[in-house]
Amino acid sequence: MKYLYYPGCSLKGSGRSYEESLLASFKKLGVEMHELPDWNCCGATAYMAVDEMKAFALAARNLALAERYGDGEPVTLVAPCNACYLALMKVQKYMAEYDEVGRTISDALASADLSYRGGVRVRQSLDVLLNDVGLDLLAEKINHPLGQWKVACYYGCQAVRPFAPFDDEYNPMSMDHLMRSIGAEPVDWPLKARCCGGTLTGTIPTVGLRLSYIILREAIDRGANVVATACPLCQFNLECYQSQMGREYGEDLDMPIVYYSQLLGQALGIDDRSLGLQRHFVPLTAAAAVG
Amino acid sequence: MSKDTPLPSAEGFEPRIVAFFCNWCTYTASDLAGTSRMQYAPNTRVIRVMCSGRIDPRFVLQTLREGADGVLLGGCRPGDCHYQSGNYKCLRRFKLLKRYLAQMGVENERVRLEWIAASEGDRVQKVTNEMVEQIRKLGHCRLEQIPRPETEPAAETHDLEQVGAGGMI
Amino acid sequence: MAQRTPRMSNLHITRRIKYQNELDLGFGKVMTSIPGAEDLLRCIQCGTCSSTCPLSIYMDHTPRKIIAMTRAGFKDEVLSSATIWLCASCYSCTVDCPKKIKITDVMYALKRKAIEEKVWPRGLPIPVLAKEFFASVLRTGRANEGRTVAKVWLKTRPLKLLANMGLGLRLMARGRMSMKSERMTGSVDQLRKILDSVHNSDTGHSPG
Amino acid sequence: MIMHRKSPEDQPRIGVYVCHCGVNIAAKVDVEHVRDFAASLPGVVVSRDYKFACSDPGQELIQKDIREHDLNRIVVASCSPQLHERTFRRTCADAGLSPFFFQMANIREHVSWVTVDPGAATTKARALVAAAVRRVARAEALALRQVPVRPEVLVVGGGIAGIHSALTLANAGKKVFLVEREPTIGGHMAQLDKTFPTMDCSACILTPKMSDVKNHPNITMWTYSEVDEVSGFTGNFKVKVRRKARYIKEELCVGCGDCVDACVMKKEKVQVPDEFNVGLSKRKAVYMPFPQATPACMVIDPKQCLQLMKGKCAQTCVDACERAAVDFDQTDEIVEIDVGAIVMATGFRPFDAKRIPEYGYGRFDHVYTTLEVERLVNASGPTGGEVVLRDGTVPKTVGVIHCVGSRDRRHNAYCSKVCCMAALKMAHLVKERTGAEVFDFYVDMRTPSKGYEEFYDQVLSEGVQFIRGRVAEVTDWAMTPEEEGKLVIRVEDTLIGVARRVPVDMVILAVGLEPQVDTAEMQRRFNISCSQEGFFLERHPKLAPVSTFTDGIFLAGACQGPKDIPEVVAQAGAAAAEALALVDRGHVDIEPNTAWIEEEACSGCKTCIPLCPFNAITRDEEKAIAVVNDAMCKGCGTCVAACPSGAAQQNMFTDEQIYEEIEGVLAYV
Repeated sequence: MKYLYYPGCSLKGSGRSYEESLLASFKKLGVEMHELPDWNCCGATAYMAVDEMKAFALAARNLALAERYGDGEPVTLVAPCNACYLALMKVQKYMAEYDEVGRTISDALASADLSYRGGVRVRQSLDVLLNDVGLDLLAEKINHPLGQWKVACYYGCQAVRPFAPFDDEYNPMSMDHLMRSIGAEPVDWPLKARCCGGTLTGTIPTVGLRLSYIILREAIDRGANVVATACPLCQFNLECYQSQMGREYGEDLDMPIVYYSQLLGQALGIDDRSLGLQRHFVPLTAAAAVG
Repeated sequence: MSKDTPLPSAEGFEPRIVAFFCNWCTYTASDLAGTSRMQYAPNTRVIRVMCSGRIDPRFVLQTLREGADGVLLGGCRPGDCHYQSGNYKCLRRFKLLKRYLAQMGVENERVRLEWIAASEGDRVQKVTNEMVEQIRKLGHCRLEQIPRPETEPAAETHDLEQVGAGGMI
Repeated sequence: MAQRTPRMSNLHITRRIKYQNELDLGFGKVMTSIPGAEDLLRCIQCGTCSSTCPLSIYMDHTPRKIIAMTRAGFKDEVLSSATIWLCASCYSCTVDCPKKIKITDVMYALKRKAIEEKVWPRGLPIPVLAKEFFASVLRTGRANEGRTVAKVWLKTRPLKLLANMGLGLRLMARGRMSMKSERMTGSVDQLRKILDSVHNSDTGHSPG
Repeated sequence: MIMHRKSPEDQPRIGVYVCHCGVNIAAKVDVEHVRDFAASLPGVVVSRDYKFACSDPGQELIQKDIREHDLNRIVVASCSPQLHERTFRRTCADAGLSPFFFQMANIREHVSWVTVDPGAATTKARALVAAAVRRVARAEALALRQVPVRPEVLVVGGGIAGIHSALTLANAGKKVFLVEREPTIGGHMAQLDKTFPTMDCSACILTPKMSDVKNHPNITMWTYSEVDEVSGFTGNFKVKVRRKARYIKEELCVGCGDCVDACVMKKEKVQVPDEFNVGLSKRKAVYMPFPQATPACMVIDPKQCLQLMKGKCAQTCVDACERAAVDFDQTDEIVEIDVGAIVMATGFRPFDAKRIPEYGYGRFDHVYTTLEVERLVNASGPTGGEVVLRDGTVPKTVGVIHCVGSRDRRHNAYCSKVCCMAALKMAHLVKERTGAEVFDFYVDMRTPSKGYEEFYDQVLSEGVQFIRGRVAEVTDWAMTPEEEGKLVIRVEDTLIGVARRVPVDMVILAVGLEPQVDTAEMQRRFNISCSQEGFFLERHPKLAPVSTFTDGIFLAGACQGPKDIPEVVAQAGAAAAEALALVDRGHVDIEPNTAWIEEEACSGCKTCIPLCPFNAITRDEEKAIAVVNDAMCKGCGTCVAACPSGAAQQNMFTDEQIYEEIEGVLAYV
């Protein structure tokens, strides 16, 4: 299996351990990931608020590069970050659905000798793990099952909304299946895809922190001892503001927030350092204390 | 409006399309498009037949010969034919006709067969618009070399039918 | 909601009426021309968006009301509302709307309109973040989270920057943040060319 | 018999009438221009435009012209022939002209209503008028064919619609076959507890009608039966009915229930969900759907019965039946009947609430549908009429949610019409039975019928809490201690403009109405059409609401669209009346559009014979030519299109007429 890989800005910054653990895991599973050369920012959510067409153009350039990379062959572009995944999916859909978007973006790409004809399949890494790698192969490769973890699988919003071609919009299960396959126990909880507050944690902390806290609180109430995320922003919010939330709500929060790929990596026998676990504030070992 | 109202776009080419619709499904659907006030390209002229099975391939040839740029055939969805199987018969003839037309140099997109149920007014709109756009790109259809049906040697028609028939058109 | 004993001084007795000439009756129609907002006028005011929205409880007008106001031409109120800035783009409303209105896209469109007409609430960091993000990408082709956030705080709440210094340093220590900008491997010029081209062929909702 | 004044050999003298249809046509098509254009066409003697051609003065104008200008062909350019072809044919006939010397040009549905640009619309109208003029010149005098009609009527479906239709027809002295798929008639209405707005007990008003059906000398009632095949045409349908094996001899069974007591499936865990109680109770392999089932006859479920599945059972039922009614050797039986008309009364299917996962149906035990609660509140239901939840407790707070699956473009865009009242009824009944605090979540309250608004008013005054807002989610996610262990309804109270969380013990989903799951199949079997939503399509939404596009088949009840009981009954009566009007007349007029063979041209190649779906073509071996049986030909024209020598022709659709039409639409632009 061979894929083109779009890291996005966060996976080179605050979400480095997502990239580290994901690439290491894929490697161990025999999946080749090639980073899209010369990629640019997807535009994320912020850009859309300033200029819609430019936001589309940003994302579209990456698709155009990917299509060119494929040189006529079908290309699958894996975007592990939810915001990138959504931005790429969205421009793809809107270019096809809205003539105005299709025309404007095609013209803009043409000004830089690029074109996009819709030949790239954009996929979330969870989708690839579940539906291409498959649970059977995973079961074969798992050599360190993680029976100690009760995982609250936290998908965030944009992996499943609004496009959700591989999972349910409110009660997604792909990460749950993945966690079960590595021996961990996913907890059943209702906030799997509820908003963590996004950038509001930074801009309007009273609001943002509360949203993140609600997620964390429910995960604890449902008996989880670790939260697994699929999005660098979710991970950042739930982890890096945890002490602030603790102060705000007068609770002693000590919940490790990891990427699903880090748990997968551990189950595949990859060392913690290669999975970037040292980059986290709440160490994974703290988990036992919570459950 | 002047007496000689030109086609809507004087500068561009406006295709002329003749549509043969079956009475029960597609004609009813185009009536529904009307009652639902679905606006679509004004380039088609509908000729009503009772069943798509009545559509003689020679109608299509004659239509193109008379200067139409495209022909749209419409019948009931498979299984829905008011006369049980007329639409299947139409389909078989259509397949042969397409091969024949291709040999004559008529582009594939000019002749189209669509199954449109009585409730699918929106499909009449969509298909018409699509077809008009496609044919607009192709330009005029030129079919001078086809002889008029009256002068057509009987044997040739016969062949056409026989091949299509295979005993069971 | 907090209980408190009513006092005369707390009773905000104001005169509230809307005269037709204060409205922009075509506002809703104008909005429907924006990709994603085409179904806006189909709203039946059921409130599904507002109840599924995790942020509606903080909004001055619920998303449903924003749609009603947009449609009715309450343009000034809509564009100066905190609601549109609180939308975190979780798309819950979009997938839940029984009329398939892409409400998230409507919110984006309103944000752009507010920036374009320069009526966004001053001091609110969100539009500043959006613009800083925009600028950062234009400069390097990629976003630098640390720098962008630092700039936003510097521009809106300098004290906040100091308060979060600690977090920043801890992130840096763990290699999760850097003041050095990530750049595209190729030249940013090509990207700028594309963006400029969009600007030239723009349909009227470019940044102010 | 009308004497036609004009002979077809005469030179065509054509009259053209361009209708304004008020502004429906005239606002888009330049009717005066089309009128003048028509006047220039060959054979046209008179060309006029008129405000409403179909009005009495319009028709009189045509008739006057026929007399004064000696017209022998008429073209009206107006609406679709589906609408007014009959009208104008009669106009012609009344003026002594063969009705088949008339041609219509559809410049409303096909032109003015679908075209943006007036210039383009006028051009298109010209083409269609030219085609009609060219075609009508080649028209031939034909006579309508009369075919005798059978007096029997088939009613498909034994719910309240079918019951009412059948009784109406039977009371008029017609023989009726009533075919019902389930083991009993009664349909959904039999499952209801009370009927709004008067709160009559549903069984009390329905069961007398059910036994009337059973006992009516003119009604043959076949339950547990399905229509397998329909052939023929209006007045003379041939129908094959499959009488499914019940494994009980209907004529012997008295419905005593001894076999049920004896059935070996005693343990609840081997029993199956009871369909009548919507799965809220269990039944055995042998059962009767409910005590008043009609016929009062048992049925054995072949998918559950051990004897039928595995051939191994103690057959205790056989021993228990004193009348020896159990018969494991029964097989399906096919009965063929001939009927003149068919009434479709196949009903609806409730929306499957699982399709809206946000509402937790099937995930949370205490989320119910309205139909389930009907059974809960019913005295003969699984709980004896007590509203108790699956855990045995009585709910203290109940939430009723409207518009489940309706007014939702992701599911059914239409309003299901009955759910507001059904929800109000639920709110009222549950409050009455349990004293619970009831919250009713609605989007728009729709109560427009006799006594309905008054019922809403009553429920309001009873203290049900109404919250205007569509529920986003039913969840077990608790935010406060009071919410622990409850179902939390998340909604915006849109009248107040604030998001609310309402914890309740029980949720009732007012599910919408959907087409039966096999509607598409039925549509094919009966050769009728379906609307976009999947309900059977009426011939005209206003003026032919119970007719279909297939003559002789009529629609009654919710198979045509969501309806409540009063409306269903009214429509069932109307369908019965239409069917009666057909079969009572004794004959139908059939379009003379049959095919015929020109003897001299026929080469006897037999191409046409296997093509005819109605076996109407045979070969005259002596003459070595094909012959069309006029009585069997239905006028599709398939043979005509296939005839290699052009010997086959179709009346009203000759090659010549169609070529004229082709030239007509193309030649004048």
